[in-house]
Amino acid sequence: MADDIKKAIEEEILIEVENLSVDFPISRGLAWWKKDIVSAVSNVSLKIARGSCVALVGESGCGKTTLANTLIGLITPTGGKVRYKDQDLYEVSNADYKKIRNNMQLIFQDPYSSLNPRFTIKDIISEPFRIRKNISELEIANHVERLLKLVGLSVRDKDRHIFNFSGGQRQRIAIARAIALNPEFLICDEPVSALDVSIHAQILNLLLDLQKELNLTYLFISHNLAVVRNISTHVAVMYLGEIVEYGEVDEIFNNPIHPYTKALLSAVKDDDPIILEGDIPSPINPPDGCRFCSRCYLKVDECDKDHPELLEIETDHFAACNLIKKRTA
Amino acid sequence: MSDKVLKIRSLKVIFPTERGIIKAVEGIDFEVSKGECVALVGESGCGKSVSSLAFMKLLTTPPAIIDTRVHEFDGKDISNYTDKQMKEIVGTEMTMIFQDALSALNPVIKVGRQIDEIYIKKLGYSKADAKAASIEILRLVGVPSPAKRYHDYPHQLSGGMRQRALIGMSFASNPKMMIADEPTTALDVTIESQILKLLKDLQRKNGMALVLITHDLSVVKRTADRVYVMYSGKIVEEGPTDQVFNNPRHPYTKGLINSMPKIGKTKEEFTQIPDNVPHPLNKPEGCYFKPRCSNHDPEICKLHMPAFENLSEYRSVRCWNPIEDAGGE
Amino acid sequence: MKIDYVIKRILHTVLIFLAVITLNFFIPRIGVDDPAERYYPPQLGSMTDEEYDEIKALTREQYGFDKSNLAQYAEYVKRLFSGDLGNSFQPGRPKVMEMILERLPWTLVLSVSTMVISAFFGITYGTFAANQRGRLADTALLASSTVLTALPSFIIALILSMVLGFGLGIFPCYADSEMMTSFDWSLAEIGNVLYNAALPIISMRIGGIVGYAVSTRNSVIVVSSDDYILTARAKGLSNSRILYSHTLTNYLLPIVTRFMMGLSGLIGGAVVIEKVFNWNGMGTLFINANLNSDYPLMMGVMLFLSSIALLANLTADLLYFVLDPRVQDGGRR
Amino acid sequence: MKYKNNIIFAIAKSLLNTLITLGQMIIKIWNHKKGRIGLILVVMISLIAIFAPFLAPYDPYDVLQRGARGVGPSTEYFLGTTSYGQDIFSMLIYGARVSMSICIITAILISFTGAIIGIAAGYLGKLPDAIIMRVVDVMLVIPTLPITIVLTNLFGKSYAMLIFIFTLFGWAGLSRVVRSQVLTIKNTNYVKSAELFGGGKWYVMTKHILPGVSNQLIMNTAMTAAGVMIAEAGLSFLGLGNTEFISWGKMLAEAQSSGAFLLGYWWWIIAPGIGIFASVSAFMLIGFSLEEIFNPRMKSSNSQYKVLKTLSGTYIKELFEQMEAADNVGGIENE
Repeated sequence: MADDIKKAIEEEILIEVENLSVDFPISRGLAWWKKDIVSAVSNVSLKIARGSCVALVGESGCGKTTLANTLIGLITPTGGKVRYKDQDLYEVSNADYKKIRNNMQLIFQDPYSSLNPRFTIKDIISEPFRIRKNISELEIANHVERLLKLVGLSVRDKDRHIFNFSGGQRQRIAIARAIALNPEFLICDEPVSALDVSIHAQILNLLLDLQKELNLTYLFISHNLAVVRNISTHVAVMYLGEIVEYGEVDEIFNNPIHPYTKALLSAVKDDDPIILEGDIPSPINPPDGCRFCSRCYLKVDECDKDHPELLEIETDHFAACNLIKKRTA
Repeated sequence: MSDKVLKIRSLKVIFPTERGIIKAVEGIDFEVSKGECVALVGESGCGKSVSSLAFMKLLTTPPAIIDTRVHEFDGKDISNYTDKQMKEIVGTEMTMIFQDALSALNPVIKVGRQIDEIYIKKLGYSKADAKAASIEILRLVGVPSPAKRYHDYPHQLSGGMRQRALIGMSFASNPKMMIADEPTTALDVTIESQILKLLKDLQRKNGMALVLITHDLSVVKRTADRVYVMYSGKIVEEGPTDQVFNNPRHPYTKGLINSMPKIGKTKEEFTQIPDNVPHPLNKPEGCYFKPRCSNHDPEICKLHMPAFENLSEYRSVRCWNPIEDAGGE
Repeated sequence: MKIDYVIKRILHTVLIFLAVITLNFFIPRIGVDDPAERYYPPQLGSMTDEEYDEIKALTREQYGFDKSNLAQYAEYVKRLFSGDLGNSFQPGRPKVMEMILERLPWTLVLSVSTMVISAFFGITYGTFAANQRGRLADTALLASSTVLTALPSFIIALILSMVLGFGLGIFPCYADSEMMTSFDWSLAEIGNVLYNAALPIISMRIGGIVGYAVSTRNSVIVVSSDDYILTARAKGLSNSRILYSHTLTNYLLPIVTRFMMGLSGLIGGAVVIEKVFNWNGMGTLFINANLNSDYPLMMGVMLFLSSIALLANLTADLLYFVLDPRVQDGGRR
Repeated sequence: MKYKNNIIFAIAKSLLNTLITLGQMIIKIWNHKKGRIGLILVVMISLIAIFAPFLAPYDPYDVLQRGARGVGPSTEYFLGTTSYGQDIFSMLIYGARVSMSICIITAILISFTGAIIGIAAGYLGKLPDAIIMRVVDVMLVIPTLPITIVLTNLFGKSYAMLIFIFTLFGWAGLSRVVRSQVLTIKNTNYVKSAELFGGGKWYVMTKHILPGVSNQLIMNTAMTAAGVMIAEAGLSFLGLGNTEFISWGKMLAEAQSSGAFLLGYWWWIIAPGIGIFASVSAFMLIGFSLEEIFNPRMKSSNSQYKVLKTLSGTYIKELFEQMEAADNVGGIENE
């Protein structure tokens, strides 16, 4: 498995994110000239190889969903580049952009709000065809049947309204819609966190199967490290808009470097986990130094001032921490 | 066993609706000893929240209709207690906290005042004393600068702080039993660890009985001494936490444990429980878990609901065909 | 942040007020070449054309119609801010503002007392019905609400005046017009006013009480299913404590808005009821102005009513601001 | 050629779809107890209005009907006559024409304008939204009945003018409601998803937003019809409505001005009162039933209480016993 991945990485980088930043200015009441800056995503760089699954892990407000929405074009970044197969997403012509966008899709977290309650299953799954392609009703029907089978739903249900379906079934429908136009790259934004525990495995397995069958590339967003263990090839840990650690999945799980990653891991692994003090700080006007320093249990004085860079600590294993820098230096 | 704080036999709750009678809880037995932490685990809709409200006699009747054989709290039979009698115990001797602290706290009353209510109305403090006590309890549950936070409204606190305030409120009277309904579901992973630790500390220090209602097995594993597994309105397995986790006897418990993503070892596939939770109006004949069970007997499982049998002194399971004892108890 | 909200609301109100003023000024001038045309008093039968032309010329001058529209507008706005709504076409050119203020108390007697009565009884009964959910008090409310909201208040007024007034003779069918002119604050007079106002108040407010009761009932039911009420119950607080300190604080919020909105609507809506009972309030003033095409007076009343509505809205917003801490922090509204 | 056919086909299809939805809606209202009463009433009153010349026994405009003035209800004059000798039953039937047509036409017009403006404000956002919402704020502040009176005084009281004025001051409230609904729908993930597939503004508007607000619109049409009925009656009652035709409000006005209850002609007041009440409540019943159909949450929690009443104590007891028995069966057999 691991060798396969390495090969894939050498073969082709599908998505390349370079120094991407997303800031939202928010005005402070009447004083519109004074703006606070919410730094939702800050200086993120990421490479996603064809056929891999990169997991983006972090707590709420860390910017992972903003990053996903930026990649897919729902949000315009304030800085940086996104390349899709060497084409810059923000510089290509409109026609090319449409083509690229055809190849990217998003699965939303909550299957209750991502499907129009007035639609039947068939309406939902055929929506991409109706928008994008000029094809006959018969073909659409065929596609719908094929997709329903692919995600493990009964073709008989296609004319039923979605309120008849459970969360797990809804998420399958959402997945069917997302893969309708054969995208190459799929962003899964917390696809299981709104579902029952016993359904998690079903959906994750479905995603794994589809990846193999359709040669998909995933960006898998989750707040829980445990969920991404079996599905991802790489893990990027985000904290307050920044990637603090990045590496192959085994490497991250067996040899975490950043104190935040360690805490996250121990929260799901250990019976007596590392407990981080305090709350996640607000991303409004973040501190100059290390963004994690307010909660870090290994904090030293310089963390307040020195902003750590994401450095390659070992081969293909990156981390951003002042302590590690010191150790390696 | 006289140290039972709560003892319930054959609790049944139904909700009549236009489309039929929803049997939310179908005769569960439940008990908690002094200083014990018991978890009630199950997926959404299995009746665990309804049960927990019924434990405290907080369900509104109508619409709910409740029936119990035995309902004892702290040695007293409270099954026939009037509303007024219950009000003397509820909030002081037995308390409860809820999942979403933002909606569980009154949005237009200051957090401190809401805690004051317990002291003034239930414990007979004067206003000034109550304020001092509330600030003290906020400090105890780890709210930083409690005197300041006392004057905040719920929406001004962070998620973790709100949950702490809620815990403080239900801990103010030093209760004999606290029921925590999904106390960490709405929280981030690292905050979850903090809150669980806080609950555990409070429980240990004061010999309080803690009933944890949750769907998250990792929470149970870390916190509970004993666990009840609930499925579709019935308890299907009961036992000490480590025994249940190491040696599950009911196929549903095993399925749940297996579908928990594992951190330690790499696996290709997630073990999944097929199908969905049965609809409460349309429960299958015989054993409710039968349609999802890989190990069912086509004859007996289809016809009869199995009894809740004692396997050993501490273990019970509701299954015709329990999983082999793996030993190691 | 907090004061920002208040300033914003006030600026917003001022903006709308300016728009209302402008509309008010231009509406009578729509569709006529000479803006003054509409403002001429009607030609009376006994008048010769020459006399009428003279009056027209006089009016032109008196009311400043010889100036350009813009100049008139500037004048109009300037006068407004000194509390002057212009002069009526009635003989003697009485000040519109004075005419309104003279009638205002009589309208307020009706509308404010009905507002208070309906809010009080409506909220009380609505709360009661919500607690009696599904039982007689509740079903009776819901059933009567369909009937009473479908019955316009003036029909209720006619029926009441027929049955209680004419038929049984308990209350007067028409208001005592003498009472309005010779009111002197004596106890007997106040009693007389109440006696005369009884039927108008009842007919205006039967529907209102039901309306309040239903909306109170619904919001109590919604609030009762909120999680914090469950928390309050889990704290073992007494039912009355839960009702007053937890339910009430939250369900009063939407009702505050309803109350303020209702106040402005009522004064306008009183027009019809005043006509039924010959009540000498602003409604009657307005109707008579309309019959005489007394535009200055009509537009004055309009502006007055709009301003009350605007003020009521502003008050509702500010009350919300005081009552709901989430609004103070720029949260949801 | 083929392309043209496609367009015709598409229009026909969407028309058919609208008709089907409308039909389904009517079936839903029919299946609802309150709704059915409202529907029957509206259809009945409309039929009476349409066939008024065939139904009315006398000419309602005919003063001094055979010299019978102020006659009470009798076999000859079903609902009596006015003090001028007009037959009230015939007046009631003819009055339905004005009252019903004004309120139905106005309600539809208000719903259309309110919907279009509300959707435009909500979906376009930014400057158009800001401008529209300020206009709405102004509209809502101006008191409706007085401004209607002023405008009829200025521009006449013709039938069309009344409808125009009612529409002009009726759309604002609706468009505010529609706008907030559009904002909710616009931010849902299913709209985001459609946009991700390249669905344009037009697509999102027609496939997601319009169907999303249509329930509100239909409900609103019914409620507005009721409101316009009351407003029109009030206006006519003040003697400020259309003067050419008989309407229910005008009947009341005449009754009052000629002192009907001083003369004891109660039928003169009751008859048009019932006419107004019946049609207002008919529209309201339809509105209420639609509200319950569209927001089943409020209804279902209420119906629980109804169900509860039908359940007998013994049945519940048996049910609980069954549960316990089912629990024990397995155990016994197992031993």
